[in-house]
Amino acid sequence: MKRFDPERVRHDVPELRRTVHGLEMAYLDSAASSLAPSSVIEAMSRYYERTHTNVHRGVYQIAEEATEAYELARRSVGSFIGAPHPDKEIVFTKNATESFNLFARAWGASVLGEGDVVVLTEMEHHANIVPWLQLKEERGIELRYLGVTDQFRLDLTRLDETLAGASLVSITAMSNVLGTIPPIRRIADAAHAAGALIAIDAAQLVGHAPMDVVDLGVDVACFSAHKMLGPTGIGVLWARAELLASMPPFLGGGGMILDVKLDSFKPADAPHRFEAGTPPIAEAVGLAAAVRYLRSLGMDAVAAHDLELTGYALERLGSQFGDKVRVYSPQDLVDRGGVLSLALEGVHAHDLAQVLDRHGVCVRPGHHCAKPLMRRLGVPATARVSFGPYSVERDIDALLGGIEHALGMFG
Amino acid sequence: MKRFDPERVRHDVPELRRTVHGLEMAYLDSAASSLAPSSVIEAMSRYYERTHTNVHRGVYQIAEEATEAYELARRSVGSFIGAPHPDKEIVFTKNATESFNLFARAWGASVLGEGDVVVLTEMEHHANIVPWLQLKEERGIELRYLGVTDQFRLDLTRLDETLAGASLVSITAMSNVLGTIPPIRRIADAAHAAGALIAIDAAQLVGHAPMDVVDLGVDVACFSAHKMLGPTGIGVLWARAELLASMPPFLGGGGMILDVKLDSFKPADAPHRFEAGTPPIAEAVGLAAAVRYLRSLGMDAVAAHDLELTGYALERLGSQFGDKVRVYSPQDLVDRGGVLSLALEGVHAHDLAQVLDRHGVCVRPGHHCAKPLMRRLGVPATARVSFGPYSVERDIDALLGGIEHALGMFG
Amino acid sequence: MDDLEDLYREIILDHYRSPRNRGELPTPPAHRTEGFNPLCGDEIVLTIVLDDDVIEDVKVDGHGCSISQSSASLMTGVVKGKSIDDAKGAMRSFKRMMTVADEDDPDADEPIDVRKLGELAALQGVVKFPVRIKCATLAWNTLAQALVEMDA
Amino acid sequence: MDDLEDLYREIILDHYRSPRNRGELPTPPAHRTEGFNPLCGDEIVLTIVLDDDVIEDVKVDGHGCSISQSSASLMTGVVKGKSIDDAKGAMRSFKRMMTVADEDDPDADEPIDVRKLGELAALQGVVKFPVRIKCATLAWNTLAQALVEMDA
Ligand SMILES: Cc1ncc(COP(=O)(O)O)c(C=O)c1O
Ligand SMILES: Cc1ncc(COP(=O)(O)O)c(C=O)c1O
Repeated sequence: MKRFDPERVRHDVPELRRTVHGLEMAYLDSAASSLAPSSVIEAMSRYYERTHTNVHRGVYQIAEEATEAYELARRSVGSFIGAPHPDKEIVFTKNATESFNLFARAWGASVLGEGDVVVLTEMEHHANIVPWLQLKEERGIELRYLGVTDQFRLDLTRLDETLAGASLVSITAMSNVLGTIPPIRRIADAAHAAGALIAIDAAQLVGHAPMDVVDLGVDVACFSAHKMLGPTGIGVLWARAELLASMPPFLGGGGMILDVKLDSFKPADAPHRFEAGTPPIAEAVGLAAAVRYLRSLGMDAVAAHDLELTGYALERLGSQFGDKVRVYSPQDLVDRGGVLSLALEGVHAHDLAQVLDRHGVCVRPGHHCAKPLMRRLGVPATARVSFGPYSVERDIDALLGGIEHALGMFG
Repeated sequence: MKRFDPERVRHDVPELRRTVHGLEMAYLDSAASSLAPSSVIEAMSRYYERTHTNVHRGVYQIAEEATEAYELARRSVGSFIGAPHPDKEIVFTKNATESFNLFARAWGASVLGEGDVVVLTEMEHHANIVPWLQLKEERGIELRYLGVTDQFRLDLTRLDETLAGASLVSITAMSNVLGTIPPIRRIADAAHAAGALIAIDAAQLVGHAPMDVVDLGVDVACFSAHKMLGPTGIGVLWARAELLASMPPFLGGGGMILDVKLDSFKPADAPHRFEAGTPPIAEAVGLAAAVRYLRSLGMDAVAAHDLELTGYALERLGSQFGDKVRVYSPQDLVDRGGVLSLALEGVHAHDLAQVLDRHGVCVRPGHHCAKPLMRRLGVPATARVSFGPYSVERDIDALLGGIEHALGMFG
Repeated sequence: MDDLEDLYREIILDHYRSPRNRGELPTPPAHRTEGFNPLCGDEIVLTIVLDDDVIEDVKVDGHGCSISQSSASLMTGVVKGKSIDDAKGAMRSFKRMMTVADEDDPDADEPIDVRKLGELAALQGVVKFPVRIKCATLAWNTLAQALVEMDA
Repeated sequence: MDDLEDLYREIILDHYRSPRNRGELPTPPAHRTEGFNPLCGDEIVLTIVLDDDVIEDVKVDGHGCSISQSSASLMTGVVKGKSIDDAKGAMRSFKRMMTVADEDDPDADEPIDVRKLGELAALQGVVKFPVRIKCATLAWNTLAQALVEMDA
């Protein structure tokens, strides 16, 4: 496996050149949003400086160029995740959350009714819970949850029971709180055996590890560009071509129709059927640049780098603080990514993050949009540490110094 | 009134420095998407280079800065349109189309049922038709349409009759095909007198003329940043504070909740209730920069500039081509903006646009996402010419040369 | 502006000005299929009568640009009176010329012998204008749709 | 890191470690109101008993950061036994100190005499940390909500 030098990545990321409170920034919040390399920022600037106009409806030179850039982004994102038919399967949304809502509304609301079962897990992000709760409210679907073990793994002991009679399993491919990566392929096979579809929340996985939707055996995947070195304002829904083609439209407007009369309309084919209005064009260009950048690092190497840092952090936290720091994450490096959640004895996560800020360390305190998981863990909030390809050991060293300070202050 | 020099604006817009087919670009497609000044492009680059991270959930320095920039954008957009309470009334969406869908779903689907009446016009963009057609399909609401006169104006002769018993009037503030600006204040008063709410499609107006939602007397306004010198990937829904506060959520996910349990959730207050998932942060920063740029030109001056060019175009088209070019637009300069639609004797709009492209002229052929209007006009497609603050008379001269060429070729 | 003249060849302008087989056949016996190009609003109404495996008659109506309308006119000239198999063969060749060959076309990567395309070759210049390819293929896609609907 | 010490003054850490009036009063007679800070997940459960115009008893439970919890503790100390009007006056002063005065506060623009705020003044350092203002005001907003619910 080719490895990359994280210092070179740091050099590519302009934001890491700034200081906070006079210190080098130790950005340990990539799970919230990653920092963009200059190739991504410049791709978008260049788009606005040379090519920008609306897509799909012009015949003039720049309209063709803009359309081509947009559709090329669809293809490059598709090929990045191993989509068999990118042109028919990739829908650009505004974020992973919209992707889930689109899927829940277009597929869910047209197929599911009273008593139909959707299986989630207790480690889901709200983006993969609330849309289903809305369907529960409106259409009476039933939600079942796979639990979380005390080792912060998905509890699969009752998998087949839970799947029995289900229509869909919608499940995170990597927990944004624990870092846990569930065995998607195994769950996908079980889901299909039970006659259910499987959707994955790939928001945390896609920018951090190799991912192939065919190898995973899934039917739907949702993710956001801003967590994979790309821009804000764009997300992706991938769904198998036949599944997507079978789904009725969600948002209505220009670009998603074949015809509109005063009393009726005919929707266009997928994926355009799901892209109402002017799409995030510059953002698609930025996302394509992010994919290019990630490919140049090598996704195996990106995953290995995250794990190396995770191992270092686990080891140092344990040896330096012992029981004073609880780690809500698998303690080994198997089937996990570069995310770990901390809780300090006597120091609320919010206060820890505040003290860390003065050390130049950026970590996120709170429930991380996973309140059901926080209830399961029995902790109101954690301070989450997460890595990107620009993260280095001295970020973790700065974290350790800040924890020391916080413990002293509140102890 | 302060006037600006369009050549200075051209200088500020990098895309106008490029050539097409070796010629200066005559960009006459601002109604599809406007070109961004460098201050907008740079504001976003600077954001990614210095401040980017996720908003609302961090306590560290850059998280505070990003949140502040995002919320500041909300305030600056709000004050630009005269919103009384920007912090409670401005929702950032992905585009004007999502804004209409959000309003139709959150308000419409919760309030309207079988037989309830929504009044549209025959000059609406699909963005303000299809979401209501979807509600018609699903909930049996009734749609009524105000017609279009042969002078390309809204037909208000039966206004009161049409409004009788209606729950909502949703109407364009400026037609993207005709350039017509309907008398919104008058219609708003009539709507309120009839007990109806009024929403406007401000997509074409907001970047081209002074606009004050209180003066207009409207309840809801929808628009997109990319038509007002801003970026793709962001739109705006403005609604009166009490109205917005009364609306149930639309998209579900992180950021729009107070609490989530395994079997239920509590939504947050407006506007956050309507902003599920990571919002278009960089795009909000870009939109704020666009608003700043427009303010520096002065909206009165922007409107006057558009009209001056419109007058020049109408005059030259008439004198040079007579009946060979039909203009689908009001022929005077009263209550209209800088948009006009053309149809040539014997030359399809698509072919005209193709020929114009070789003259460096960018115009959009087609139905402009207004198929009901095209049917009303009895023309399958028009070639639409539209202006921005960077447009100049020589753009129109290039257009005239191209029309001459096309007439010769197909004549 | 050479490639513009390559796009708008005289034969295309001629078919645009004087479309062949224009109008609608009565249904029944004709089968009627509508085709849309959602992006530009072009519409094709194709009416077709089969006699066993032969396309006995076909007409097109609708509106659109010179490329979509002349392509429709040229198409009717090529397929009328031909067997369905021959029509499908012409469709495959045409789509290959337009660089939008179907995935299940076994010869998708073969070089095209434009001489075999006859008058259809007039549309060759379209490939230099990617946006217009949809215009040129609209009639053919509508024909394909009609054949599917008729199980032919 | 001076302003960090300004934020976490000793009195705040003391109220955080040993919160006053902690727990829940039995309902009824107490009225119970929950407050959330949706962004960070802080939760306050406020139980309150009124006797005419006087806050006879008040307790808070819940969880959150040192700022939200110490602010709640400090608040109970200030309002318990006070008249509702006095409690509302303290609330207005506190919110002005936090730079989030209500629109209908007539004195919103008046300078604040911190000496009048007593122990509450310990939270003054929060204003330099805009994100934490929501933590400091959570208990007060929950109290305001409770008073509205009780029509008091
Ligand atoms: C009048 C009008 N309304 C709505 C829209 C939709 O805007 P968007 O495509 O940005 O959603 C447009 C532009 O396409 C428009 O011109
Ligand atoms: C696991 C997971 N799913 C979904 C999301 C939602 O992504 P977004 O906020 O971009 O819609 C996030 C990030 O917040 C996440 O971590």
